[in-house]
Amino acid sequence: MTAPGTEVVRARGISKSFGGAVALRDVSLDLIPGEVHALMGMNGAGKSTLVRILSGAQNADDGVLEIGGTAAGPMTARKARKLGIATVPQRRELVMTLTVAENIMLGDLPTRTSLVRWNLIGKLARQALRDLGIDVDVNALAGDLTVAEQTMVEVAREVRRGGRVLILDEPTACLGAEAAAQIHALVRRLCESGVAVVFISHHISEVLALADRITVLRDGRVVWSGLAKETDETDLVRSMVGRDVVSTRPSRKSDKSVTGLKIESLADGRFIENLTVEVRKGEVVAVLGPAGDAQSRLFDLLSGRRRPERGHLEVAGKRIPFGKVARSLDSGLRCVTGDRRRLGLIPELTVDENLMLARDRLDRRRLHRRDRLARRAAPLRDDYRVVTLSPNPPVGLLSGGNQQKVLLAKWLGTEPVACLLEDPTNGVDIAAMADIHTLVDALATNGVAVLLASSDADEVMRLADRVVVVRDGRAIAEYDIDRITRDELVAVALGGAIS
Amino acid sequence: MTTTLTAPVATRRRVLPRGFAHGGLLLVLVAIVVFAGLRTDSFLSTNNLLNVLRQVSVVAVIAAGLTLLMTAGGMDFSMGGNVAVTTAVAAQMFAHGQSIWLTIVAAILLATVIGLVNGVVVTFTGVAPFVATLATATLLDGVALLVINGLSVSIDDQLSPLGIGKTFGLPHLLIVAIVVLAVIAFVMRYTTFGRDAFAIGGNEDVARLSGINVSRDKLLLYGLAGALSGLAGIMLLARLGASSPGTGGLQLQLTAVAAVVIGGTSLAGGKGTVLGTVLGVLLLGVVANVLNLLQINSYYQQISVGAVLLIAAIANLLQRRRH
Amino acid sequence: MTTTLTAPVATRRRVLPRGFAHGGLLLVLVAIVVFAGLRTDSFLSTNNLLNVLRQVSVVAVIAAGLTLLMTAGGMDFSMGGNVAVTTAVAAQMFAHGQSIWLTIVAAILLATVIGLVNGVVVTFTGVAPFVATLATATLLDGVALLVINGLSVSIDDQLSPLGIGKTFGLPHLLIVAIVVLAVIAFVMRYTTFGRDAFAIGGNEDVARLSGINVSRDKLLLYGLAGALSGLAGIMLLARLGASSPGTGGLQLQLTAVAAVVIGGTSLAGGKGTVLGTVLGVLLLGVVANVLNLLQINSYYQQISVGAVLLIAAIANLLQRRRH
Amino acid sequence: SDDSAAGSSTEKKSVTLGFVNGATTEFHTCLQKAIESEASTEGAKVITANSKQDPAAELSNIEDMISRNVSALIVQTVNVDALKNDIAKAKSANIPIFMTSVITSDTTDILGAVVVDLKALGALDAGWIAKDAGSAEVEAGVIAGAPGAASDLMSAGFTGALPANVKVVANQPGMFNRAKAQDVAENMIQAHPDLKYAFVANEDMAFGAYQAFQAAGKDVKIVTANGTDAGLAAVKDGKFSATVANSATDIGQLAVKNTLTLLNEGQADKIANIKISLITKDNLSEAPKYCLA
Ligand SMILES: Nc1ncnc2c1ncn2[C@@H]1O[C@H](COP(=O)(O)OP(=O)(O)OP(=O)(O)O)[C@@H](O)[C@H]1O
Ligand SMILES: Nc1ncnc2c1ncn2[C@@H]1O[C@H](COP(=O)(O)OP(=O)(O)OP(=O)(O)O)[C@@H](O)[C@H]1O
Ligand SMILES: [Mg+2]
Ligand SMILES: [Mg+2]
Repeated sequence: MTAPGTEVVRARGISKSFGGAVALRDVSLDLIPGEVHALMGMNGAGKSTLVRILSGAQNADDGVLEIGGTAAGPMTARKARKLGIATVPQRRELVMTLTVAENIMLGDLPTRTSLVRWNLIGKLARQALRDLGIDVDVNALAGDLTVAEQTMVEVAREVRRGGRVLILDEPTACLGAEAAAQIHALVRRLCESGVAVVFISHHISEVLALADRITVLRDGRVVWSGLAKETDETDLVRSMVGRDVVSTRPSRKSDKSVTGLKIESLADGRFIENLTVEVRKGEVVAVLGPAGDAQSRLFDLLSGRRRPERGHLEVAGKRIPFGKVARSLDSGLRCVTGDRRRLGLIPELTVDENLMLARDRLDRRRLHRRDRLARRAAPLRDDYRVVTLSPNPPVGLLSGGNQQKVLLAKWLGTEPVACLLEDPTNGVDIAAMADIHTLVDALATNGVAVLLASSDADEVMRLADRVVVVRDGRAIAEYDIDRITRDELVAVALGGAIS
Repeated sequence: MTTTLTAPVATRRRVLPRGFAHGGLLLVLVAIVVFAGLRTDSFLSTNNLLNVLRQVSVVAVIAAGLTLLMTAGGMDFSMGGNVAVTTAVAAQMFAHGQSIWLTIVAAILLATVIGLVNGVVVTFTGVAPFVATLATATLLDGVALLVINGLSVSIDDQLSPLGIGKTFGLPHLLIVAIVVLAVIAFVMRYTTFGRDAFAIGGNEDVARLSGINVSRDKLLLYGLAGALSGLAGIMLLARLGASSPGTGGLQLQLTAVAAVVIGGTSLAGGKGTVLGTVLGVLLLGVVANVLNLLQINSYYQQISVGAVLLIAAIANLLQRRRH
Repeated sequence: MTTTLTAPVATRRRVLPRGFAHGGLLLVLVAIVVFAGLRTDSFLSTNNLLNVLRQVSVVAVIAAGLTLLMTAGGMDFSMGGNVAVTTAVAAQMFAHGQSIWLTIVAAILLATVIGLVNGVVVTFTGVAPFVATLATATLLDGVALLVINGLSVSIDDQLSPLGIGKTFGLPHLLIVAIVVLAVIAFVMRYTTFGRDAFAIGGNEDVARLSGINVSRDKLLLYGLAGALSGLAGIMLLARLGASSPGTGGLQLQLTAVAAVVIGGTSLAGGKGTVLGTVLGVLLLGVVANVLNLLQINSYYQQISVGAVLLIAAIANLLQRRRH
Repeated sequence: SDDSAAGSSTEKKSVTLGFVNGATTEFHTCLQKAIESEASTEGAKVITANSKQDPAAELSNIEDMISRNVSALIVQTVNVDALKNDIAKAKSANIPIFMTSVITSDTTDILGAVVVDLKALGALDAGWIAKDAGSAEVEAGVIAGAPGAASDLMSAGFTGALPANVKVVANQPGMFNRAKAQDVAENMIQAHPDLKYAFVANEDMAFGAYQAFQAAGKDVKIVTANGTDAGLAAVKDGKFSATVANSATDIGQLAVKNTLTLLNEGQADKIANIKISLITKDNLSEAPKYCLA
């Protein structure tokens, strides 16, 4: 191992452009064993691109990488792995058709006389998960897990493989408080054992609490780099965004007497047992519970993707049958998924087409004209500040945060009567988060009933009027937001009792 | 194995003029045309070129339907079988003295129904399209033989205006094919239905959740593929003047599939252009023609077709990758 | 079009005994066997059953290789063509007085090289496997014709120990097929290479990032598919005693593909079992045999095969869905 | 069930013949019709199977027939040499094999055969052209079938029998497929606009070729083979100049007759040559029936 204090990775002058558009220019980065090095920056700033270059998933156009004191030359994924660089990319990368156990052991299956040892695979995988305090069935198929569970599995896999550098690209973006806390603890533990950790997150408080060193990127350039203790929230925001960002809770005064969305005795036989929630028009209600509880399963049922065993659904006083997407949409109910890659966007279609995908279908447009489409989509792009390098690329090429903005714009631009928002700011930067919060405020002010299924306590405090606490698939308590503190909220989310 | 949407490719493609995506294919096609033009005078004669175009018309119509269907992530391996059944039924109807229009309408209706049956199976049972339509292809080939009872059924010259007629020097078959290709290209580019096909092929779940009636669209797409098979069947019948064992069927199907995939339409759905398909169809037609004109030994003909297909596929990809 | 793995299905499946995934297929197979046993005495005779098993041996060997390859997200549409070339070359070598062992080794080596060429094209140019191997299939069919010069080339009884020999009452061809199937099943479940194939088929990028040498594995898989085509070619030659136009080729390929996909191996990769393939192969073999024994008119035979395939595919899916 | 009859092949009344057909073209269809009708006239049962041009399927079909214990097998083979194995197999099961159209080089183990001399067939067509062309220097084209023995024999017979003044300028495969043959003819006439004669390996393809030559506005004289009703009508109309009748019906009927006779150890030619004759406008009435209704 490298002696403490000397860099295990030195990157110098890294530049990368995609077809003429520059994603990184002249970036340098040092990783020191035992340190958490946070990368911060707005969506599209180039964080993921930088770590993809470090992990050999992409090649830089220019620059040198020195690993463990020797020049690394052109990197490949295999080489990075050999050199001890483990990466959890931003996009969940599991083999969805294999079990959790096999995914954890992928590329490193234990064998005896070249035969795969199935029992040992299960045991090692279970061990890897247990070490991180994760409760996931190792025999489940990876494709059946929630995004949060997939993240945890992936972290467990990389940690198990070990190495001297661990790169975590937004590991906590869609995790609940409990899971995030597990990740934090893990990062600290690894640091103590001399691993250099790269940590990417848009949560400033999280970064300030965890990181030793911070590098801020803007438009592909390093704009600030230094020790975490030398900076504070305001400075960080300024260097990332170039201005101050304030997001305060406005007082939304609207008539909240009419019921906008009513879920009654909902049960899906697995995760949800007899859930009843009522959201009035102009109200934002958050469903809160430990990660993996009912809130992450509501999307399937409300959107019509899957039929529950029992229950009623009413939108603005009208009964909506389950399992029928068209009926659900006609009623004005909009469900925004937390899984934008699988259920949200079509990566091959352009940004404009994705933006107008639902809207144009609801308007029953028969013809498709690119110029008009662009004109219709332009206001949405502006409102949601979707940033693209080229005019109208396939949406799959956008940075994660920008994809999320496209997803929200796609649905919230369709005049909802009621909506379900699942982790609406998943992976977006703080400026965009503030924008999105303002947009949700505007929705509520305009009389939309908003059901929020977020795993982020700050977001719940910022947006919700009321919190419904679910445990084991049932609503067990309900609080007005001014009756509960952030800490109590986190305690509830962690599954603890409440005074 | 899974091919990833490699980013740089797609970004550049927008910047380049359209059609450039098929540069490799175009290059191979032009190379063959130049080579043939130099080696034999007859190749570039108007007559011969019109022949080639008429010869590929039937395949073009099938390939057009297949392009749209495959873009939506579907597959119909039974279009050749459908053609066989349609020609057989139409020939028998003519033989039994039915009128031309009744026969044409009935045949295309039948073909549409066959397509819809495929659609129902694929949409409502979830059997993979390739599997379901491979099964119906086998079945339809049998039905076609049964209908003509294993014998040639001639229709005399009842359809010869379509089969050999020309307007302004253009064979009618070619005109039909051009119209079909143009309509499909228009649908794919300028209608919501066409864009829905891309969406469904790109991610069926997202399409459904976005309010696209995926089941209905799929049925329509399979129905359309069926209808176009029917039309192709009538065209083939008009061209041949008879339905005999071996008309249409798997060979025709494979030619159409080859043309479509060479043209860059993805088997996994979400990507496809009529222009690519047209180039694919032309490539296959021109190669067959050139091999005949150059009087190549029949064993080498198959080898040459295979080799050209391979080269075209590789050239098309390498060319795209360079950007 | 993309089908989603809905959660309840998959989680539950783990609980059921393995092999149950193919309940629908098994049901159709058993139904046919029972029906045939009741309708004709000769079906259940040992001789007839051994006949069926010997008849499907060649297809089984090809299907075994294809199962592994398709599980890894690959496709080799040229295995039938490879068989044709192998039988042709081996027959010519016998005709020129080469020794048995030299011939067998040379033929299998040649087939492996052909497979590797497919592998190189697919791995290093990024052409979709179906497209690339469809092209080589056309090419190889031509090469086979060329090698035997369009004539039958007889090998007399040089390979008859393999072709008609038996040990303990079991035909040697069947024994070879069983060994191949068992080895592939074993590889798929108990070796790193086999598990890597699942990973590559499930998500090639992840597999690569996990340190699996994807390119090498793909080459090996295509090479293996080639080698098994070669073996199948030798078996077919032993069985037929001659190589002639039409031996192997597209028909054989389609039968093998049908068997594999009916057996539940996904065209998109990531899923596949040898057990399913075995059931698929048996189903096709039994149906062909039963249709002969029941003296069904040949047109109806094709129709019946298509219908049974369709029913089996649907039954297999419905049965899985119920759980 | 119907198998019990097959079990006792010794009794003359309950003779069951197995017929393994080679493909599903018109020739094969007519052959099968003839065999079925002749057998029913003779009071024998026929069970049939089709190999669809696949040698492996042919072997399977023969194995299936053997396990049904037929009295004799009539085989319209896909692959002559592969039959050696089949014959050996059938022999060990005491089931004699009778062949149609072509034969193995070694005929000791077969019951008998009805064959068509394909070379002579080609030569008959060539003879008509030789006469028609006189001493003029002319060009001829060949549209063959699928690459393989049958097609090669025909075109070799044709080419070999042509006089020196008739030059074969093109020889391309039509795959026994009308659509393909039409394409080939269209292309051929472009490459060789002076083509005077075309030999087309069967009438189905010949119709395709006729369409192609018509469309190109060329008067190419077509000679072909089969003698189907449609073909004879075309000869009458002048679409075809000549055709060689090789009646599928004759082959089928003679095959059944000879099989039954030889089974009962009666007197018949072991290898019977079917009569083939050149049919032109002048002798249309001499053509045998090609296909039973
Ligand atoms: N493969 C690619 N092709 C084209 N452009 C790309 C590609 N990958 C990234 N980009 C562009 O490069 C820029 C940097 O993207 P990157 O993913 O590194 O941002 P990020 O800082 O990780 O953002 P986020 O916080 O949203 O994840 C973005 O504008 C993105 O659209
Ligand atoms: N399947 C998923 N569903 C929902 N959120 C996801 C999923 N996978 C990842 N995320 C989260 O979404 C954000 C961005 O992921 P996504 O895959 O869209 O990023 P990307 O920018 O395209 O990837 P990259 O930056 O590697 O190019 C991250 O915060 C990540 O945690
Ligand atoms: Mg990122
Ligand atoms: Mg990103």
